[in-house]
Amino acid sequence: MMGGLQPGFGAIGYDLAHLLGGAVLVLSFALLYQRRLTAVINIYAMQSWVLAAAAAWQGWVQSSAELYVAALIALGVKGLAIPLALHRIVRRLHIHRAVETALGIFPSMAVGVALVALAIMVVLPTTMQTQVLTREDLSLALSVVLLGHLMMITRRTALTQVIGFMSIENGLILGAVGVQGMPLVVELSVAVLVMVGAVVFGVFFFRIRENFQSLDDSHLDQVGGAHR
Amino acid sequence: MTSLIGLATLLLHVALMLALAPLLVGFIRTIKARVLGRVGPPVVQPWRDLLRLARKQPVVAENASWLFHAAPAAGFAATLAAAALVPGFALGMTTAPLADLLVIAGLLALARCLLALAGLDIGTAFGGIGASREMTFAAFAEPAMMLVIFTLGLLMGTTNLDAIALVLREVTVGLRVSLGLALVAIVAVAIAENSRLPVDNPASHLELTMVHEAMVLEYSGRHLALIEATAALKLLLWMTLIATIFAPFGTATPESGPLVWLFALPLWAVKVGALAVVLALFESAIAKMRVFRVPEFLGIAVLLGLLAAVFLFVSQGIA
Amino acid sequence: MNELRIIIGMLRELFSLPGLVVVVPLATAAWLSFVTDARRGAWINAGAATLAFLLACALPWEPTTGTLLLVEPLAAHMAILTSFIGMSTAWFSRDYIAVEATEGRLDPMRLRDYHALFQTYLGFMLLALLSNNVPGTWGSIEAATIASVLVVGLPRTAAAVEASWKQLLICGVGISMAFFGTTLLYLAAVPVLGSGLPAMSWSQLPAAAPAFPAAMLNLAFVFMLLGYGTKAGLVPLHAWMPDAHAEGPTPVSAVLSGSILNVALFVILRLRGLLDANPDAIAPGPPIMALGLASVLLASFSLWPRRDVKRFFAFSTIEQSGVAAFAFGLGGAAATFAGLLHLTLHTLTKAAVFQCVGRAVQLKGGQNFTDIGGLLVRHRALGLTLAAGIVAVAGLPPFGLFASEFLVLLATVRELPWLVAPLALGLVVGGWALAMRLISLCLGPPTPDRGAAPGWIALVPAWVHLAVVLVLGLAMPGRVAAWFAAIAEAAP
Amino acid sequence: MPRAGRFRQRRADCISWWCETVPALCAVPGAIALSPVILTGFALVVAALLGLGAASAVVHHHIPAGATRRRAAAAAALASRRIAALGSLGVCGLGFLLVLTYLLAGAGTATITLPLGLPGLGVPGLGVAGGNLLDGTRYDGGITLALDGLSGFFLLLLMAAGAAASAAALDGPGDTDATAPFLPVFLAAMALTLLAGDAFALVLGFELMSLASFALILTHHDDATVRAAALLYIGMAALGAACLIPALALLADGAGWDLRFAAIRALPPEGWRATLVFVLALVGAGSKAGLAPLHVWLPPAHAAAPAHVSALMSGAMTKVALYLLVRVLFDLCGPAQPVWWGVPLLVLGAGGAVLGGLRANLENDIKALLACSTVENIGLIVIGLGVALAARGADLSTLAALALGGALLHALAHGLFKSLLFIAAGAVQHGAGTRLLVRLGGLIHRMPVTTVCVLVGAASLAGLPPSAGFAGEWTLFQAVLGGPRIGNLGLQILICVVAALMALAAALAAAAAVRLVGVAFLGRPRSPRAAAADEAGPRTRDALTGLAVALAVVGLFPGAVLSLAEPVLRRLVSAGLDDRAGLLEVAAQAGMPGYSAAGIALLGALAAGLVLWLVRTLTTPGHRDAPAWDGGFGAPPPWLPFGDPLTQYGGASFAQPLRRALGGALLQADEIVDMPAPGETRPARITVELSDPAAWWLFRPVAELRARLSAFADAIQFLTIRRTLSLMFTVLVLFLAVVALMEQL
Repeated sequence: MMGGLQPGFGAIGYDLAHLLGGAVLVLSFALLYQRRLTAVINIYAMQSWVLAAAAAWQGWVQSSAELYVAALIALGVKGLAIPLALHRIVRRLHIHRAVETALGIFPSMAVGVALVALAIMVVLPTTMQTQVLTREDLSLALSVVLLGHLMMITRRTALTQVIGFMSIENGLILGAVGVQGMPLVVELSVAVLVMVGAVVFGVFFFRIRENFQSLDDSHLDQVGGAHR
Repeated sequence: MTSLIGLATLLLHVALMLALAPLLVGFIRTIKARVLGRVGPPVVQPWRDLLRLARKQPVVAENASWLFHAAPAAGFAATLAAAALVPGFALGMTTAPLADLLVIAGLLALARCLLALAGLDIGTAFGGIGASREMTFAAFAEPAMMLVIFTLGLLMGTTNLDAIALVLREVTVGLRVSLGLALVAIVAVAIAENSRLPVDNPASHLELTMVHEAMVLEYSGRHLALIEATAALKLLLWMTLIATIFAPFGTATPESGPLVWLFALPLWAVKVGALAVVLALFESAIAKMRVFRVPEFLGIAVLLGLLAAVFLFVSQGIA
Repeated sequence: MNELRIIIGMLRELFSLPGLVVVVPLATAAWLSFVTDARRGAWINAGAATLAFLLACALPWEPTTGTLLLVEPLAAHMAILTSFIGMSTAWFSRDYIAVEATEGRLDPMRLRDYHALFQTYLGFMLLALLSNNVPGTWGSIEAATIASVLVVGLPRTAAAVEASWKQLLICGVGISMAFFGTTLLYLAAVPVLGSGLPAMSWSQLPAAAPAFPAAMLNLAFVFMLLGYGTKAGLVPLHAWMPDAHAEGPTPVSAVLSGSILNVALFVILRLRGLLDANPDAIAPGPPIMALGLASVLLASFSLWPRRDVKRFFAFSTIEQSGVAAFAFGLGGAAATFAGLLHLTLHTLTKAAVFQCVGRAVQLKGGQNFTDIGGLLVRHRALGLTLAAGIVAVAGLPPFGLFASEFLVLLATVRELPWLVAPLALGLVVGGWALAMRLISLCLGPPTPDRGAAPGWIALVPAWVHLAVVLVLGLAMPGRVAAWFAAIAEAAP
Repeated sequence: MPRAGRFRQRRADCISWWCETVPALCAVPGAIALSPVILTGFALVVAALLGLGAASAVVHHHIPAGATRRRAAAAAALASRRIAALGSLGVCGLGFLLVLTYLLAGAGTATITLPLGLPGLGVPGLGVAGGNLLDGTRYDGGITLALDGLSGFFLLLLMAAGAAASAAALDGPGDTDATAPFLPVFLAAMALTLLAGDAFALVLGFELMSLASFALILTHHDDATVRAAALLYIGMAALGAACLIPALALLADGAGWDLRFAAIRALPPEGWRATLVFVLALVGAGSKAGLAPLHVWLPPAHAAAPAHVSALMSGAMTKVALYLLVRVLFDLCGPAQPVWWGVPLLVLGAGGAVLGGLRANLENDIKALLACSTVENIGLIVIGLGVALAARGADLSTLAALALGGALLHALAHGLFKSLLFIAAGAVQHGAGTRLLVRLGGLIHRMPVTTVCVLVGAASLAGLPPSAGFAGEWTLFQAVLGGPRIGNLGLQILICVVAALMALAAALAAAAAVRLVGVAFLGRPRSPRAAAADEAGPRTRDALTGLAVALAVVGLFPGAVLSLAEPVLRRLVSAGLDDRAGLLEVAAQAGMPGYSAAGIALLGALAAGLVLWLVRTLTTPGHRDAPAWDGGFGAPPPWLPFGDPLTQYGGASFAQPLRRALGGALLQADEIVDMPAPGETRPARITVELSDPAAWWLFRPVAELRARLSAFADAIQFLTIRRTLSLMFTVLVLFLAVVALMEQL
């Protein structure tokens, strides 16, 4: 249900949702921009908080209990637990603190901008019929997803890739909570979290440093196709 | 009536072919001797040789198989059958319906293969050399022969020699480029088939230069006699063939009756004799060519045959 | 509160027949995670799988449309197929794993994990097939993926860990795409079906599809196609598949190449139905065909340089999955029938092949082609079964894949004749490579044995599979043919 | 399906059968009741053969455990071979009588539908529209078997060759036990292909044939060359299927997705569709028939297989492929096809004929030699088919009938004499322990019966009158001779060249035949094993004699064989040969004198009689044995029991002139002479290298391309995770961009 707010510019519901969504996007850019691992983790945590805020706000707007739960989960797990775990991993495994980039910072920013443009271009015509709210949120969410993906492929170290993956997942949740009365939001966010958890667990369990075999180009070049 | 005449013609023809073949060889030798300024043997010498050889008991290698014993007679029989198909002085023999040019070529090929096998049977080097070269030359002679047959077949609408001869005799096809080229081609083929100069030297007794002779080196006595007779018969056969196709005038037909034979027989003798003289002069004029030049020689014959057929297409759109 | 009512309704559904098909494996999984005795675990595993299969066989007579579960012919067929593979693999793995344990490659704890994860995987696969709502399907596929990742990593070799990590990341990304697609699909459905569960239920989407906002539907399609295409191992999203097949325990390769691929293609097929129904949406066929054709060509050429048996057959799986996807992309009842038949028969055949390969690997103590050769000479039964399996995969008569490939080519000529050229090229190159490996595996001088020779019992599942493939391909009973035809005609 | 459904199904079948048969039968009185019975009989024959295969396999693998396990296994293997060979011998004999009665009774047509076959044609869009799958009122893809003159003619050959091959398999060496069960399956598959009445049955039989022969080739799989040959073979088979299925699909597409030939015949293809079908069928069937340049698999495969199998492959299987060609090009594509269809067949046929004939002269392994001559003969037959196609396109149906008849006659003759020669090759390998010409010789003394039969076969191979081979080649050449009447100067010149090449090929074949017989069977043995060779086993001798007799019959009465083909010619080219092919004579045009084998034989006999009489009267009988004179070399020393082997002409030396004349140009043959310096004691060596132009120009590049593409595929897919993800990401962005574009537009 619409929670008695009329969509469109000037509506407080719209503005704030838009603002929060925009904040998430900006934080994704920040993730792309950062060069230090710890900072990357912190920014990811920040992004999760903003996401939680967005979810809570949507919960208030749509006055649905589920979204509050989703917000709590986002805050608790992704805003606190996982970042702490990651910091721990960094300390435990003595992971090199600097981020190795495959694509330079500025070029990746430029590509990111292009991706956002693409996202808007794709989403705009699709949402003529649906609520403005959804339209904006959707394009933001898609941008966040694409940026996360970009981060995964432009950063060499496993941990940054994991964080990129998790920011993708943040984008997904952002899109999900933005949708009017989408059922099973909680279940879905939990499911996604399981995935994320599995990945983080994987990093921790498999002792994946930046020089884990399968993540190191030089290694795989010898273990080329001919040997498979 | 005509069937009786046909039979009579056939018998006379076969008898004459058998009788005259050695004489033809002797005649050619005499001419060649005269051209070279020698007196040379008498014309009947080949007959004498044949009979002498026939009386001798053959000496056969121990490891000879039955094929070695049978080959000369079988080859002679095949050649004789072919000879019985080629009309000489008169058309319309009993065998006329069978006288297909392809069949004649086939029978000659049969005789050749038999001799080649016999040449390989003892397992000597020279027999092998002769057989291998004989078959190689044949491989190049066949296409030329086939193209000549092709041309004649296209021109006459059949490959039956008797019919072709009849048409050529009755209808004046006029002087055709095709026929001229075909004549040259078939002469080349005939030279190769009869292992005459420049492809092979029948008089040579230096093994390395022999082709046909090398093949039969192991033969003696009556076997050798049969082989010599076969060679002679084959030569006469080819000359008759050429004469029948390219100089068809004056041959008797079943209708014309036996009296015409009085003209036809000498005429045939004259034609063959003329060809023999030409051959003799030609042979005494040139030398034997290297074995590996022969394919080129025959290849030219093939091309001429091809040209003959093509000219035919150009001159008359076959439809 | 209606939420509660829905939950209760779902619970009630779980204990109807279709629900049990799902519940039995999952419950068994829970039970198995406490069973430490390997032998008992194996027996329980096999028994539960059999029970699931028997229950699944009753599905065609139980068409249901609930809030949680949806049983329509296609889903029922897929469920039967998956549970059958599950059953025969469970029986196969009973003594396969025993050998592994005696060889000391797996300790009891791992064995417990193995059995529990096997049932978890099976259960979620079945749930994905039978679930009536899109997120449900998505969630169960994700769960199944995680389960399979853990199983693949079970042999703690570096290669296995690497493979499972690769699978985790790539499938994770794929899953996230699928999630986004699911959200978009919901968004597309909301205007028509209103917000709430109906907008997410497979049973209601097709009817409403024509009215969906086309653009949103397209976007949803793109994301879901790529997301589930990753699971189906379609090129270029296939990177995880060869490694997972090669490094995981063999029964897992058998199940992986069987089920997860089918489920993914099953979802893609449903999506195609939605887009076909919508007049202004993009044509779904071309993208699916493009991915399928790319898979066929790339995989068939990749077969040649392979040195690892299991990786080799993983690529052949990719090729066959490409053929099926291509057929589904073609559209039309005929092509759908062909694709469905191909999918079914290939699943059965490939499972049989992997079972034989697993045996051969245990026997020869290595999974390189250089280790395995001349099987026919000393182990005739194993060699013959493997040879027959490879012949079947290569699409030679008398086995069923010949008929299905014949039908696919026929349908291609009918729809888009010029596409026959690349497809046939791929099939020839692939078949040739298979023949090459058939010769090198089964014939020639035998390589030394380093392990125990399998008894003929171990081959019975493979024989059953091949027999079924033979019958379905050449002498399909009228009823079954009608059932297939009905599915194809009703298929979205 | 319900009982009522089954009843309706059966009724529908009966009606369709009636509509198929009766009109055709009324045309041919005497066959009214016969053809369906015969067809059913042949369905049973196929079933019986398959059953035999299964039975022999069961026997083979049912080995009683026990102390003497090894002996028990050997016994089981032997028993399985006995079952397979004896059974197929009986079944083939029966089938031969069956098909002979059928052909003599006028070859009516019949059709039956089996309950098993391709699933799913009931789906709308495939199969005939209308009706319902559940009650069988719809054609649901059950295999259709059809019998007509064409199938009958080729079945005659298949059954004869099959019987001979199974007889030879009976007392073949024990090392063929392993694959014995596949022999009847192979026969059954070929019979199924010939009997196929719809596209699926055709391809099914064809591929089953490939598979069974693949297994049979792999009998001696411990030999690497055998494995390589089998791999090449199966690859070509896959290629053939990949071409045939689309071709037949195109045909069915034109006929409203009814795969049955009856329906396709009713709506033959036109335009580009027909052209495509033509090309695909040519590649598909040609790859199996050994039509140049797709013949490369043939020599190694035939050399690798056991002798009786190569006999079947060369004698029958290549003919089955030709049957396929005739069926598609002449029957299914309908009469209204352009003249130029003949041209590719003429060119490829002539090329193959010469190439095969030449290689037959250069090969050293007698089975490879025979295989090459198969390539040559296939080329000749295809030339005949080409003339027939072109003539039919130009509405010269009498010429087309002559050409097609010649092709069929030569196909039959070649099937018979090639089976004979391959079986004899097997006997030689078994008896003399080798197939290499350089180790054989003098077998005529040790294997008299085999040698006589080989002489009969070799006469046909060399095309000498009055053999069967000559009859076929004579008819083919007469057809080519009539070719220029089709018109168009270009075509006329082409046909002229083709005639010359045919002659060259025939002469090369003659040389090859002389080389085979002369080197392997005559002369002195080149190895002790050859000197002590054993005569072929009794069953093999029976097979050889039977084939020799059959060859003699075909050679003496080619007209009779052609009259068996009469119904085919009337159906396919709407003209017969009955005005030209009598019992005793075959003529090119009605009323003209032609070729009378019997007459020639009689004439030859008379001549022989005359010669013998002359010899009796004029010469002294008897002869004296002595060491070979050998140009004066004298008797070989006692420590060289067979004489000095090196002074004897062998296979390589016999081929030398031809190799020098043609080999360099056609086969890149070059001789590497290693001449020791004066004073060195080592012998001089000459080695010859050949490479088939098809392998050079076609197969090697294709293989290289395949390898390069595989390398490329590996390069683009074995990436680090990061790059893999980038790939996925690129695809996603690409798809999104496309969608965005499509929505902007």
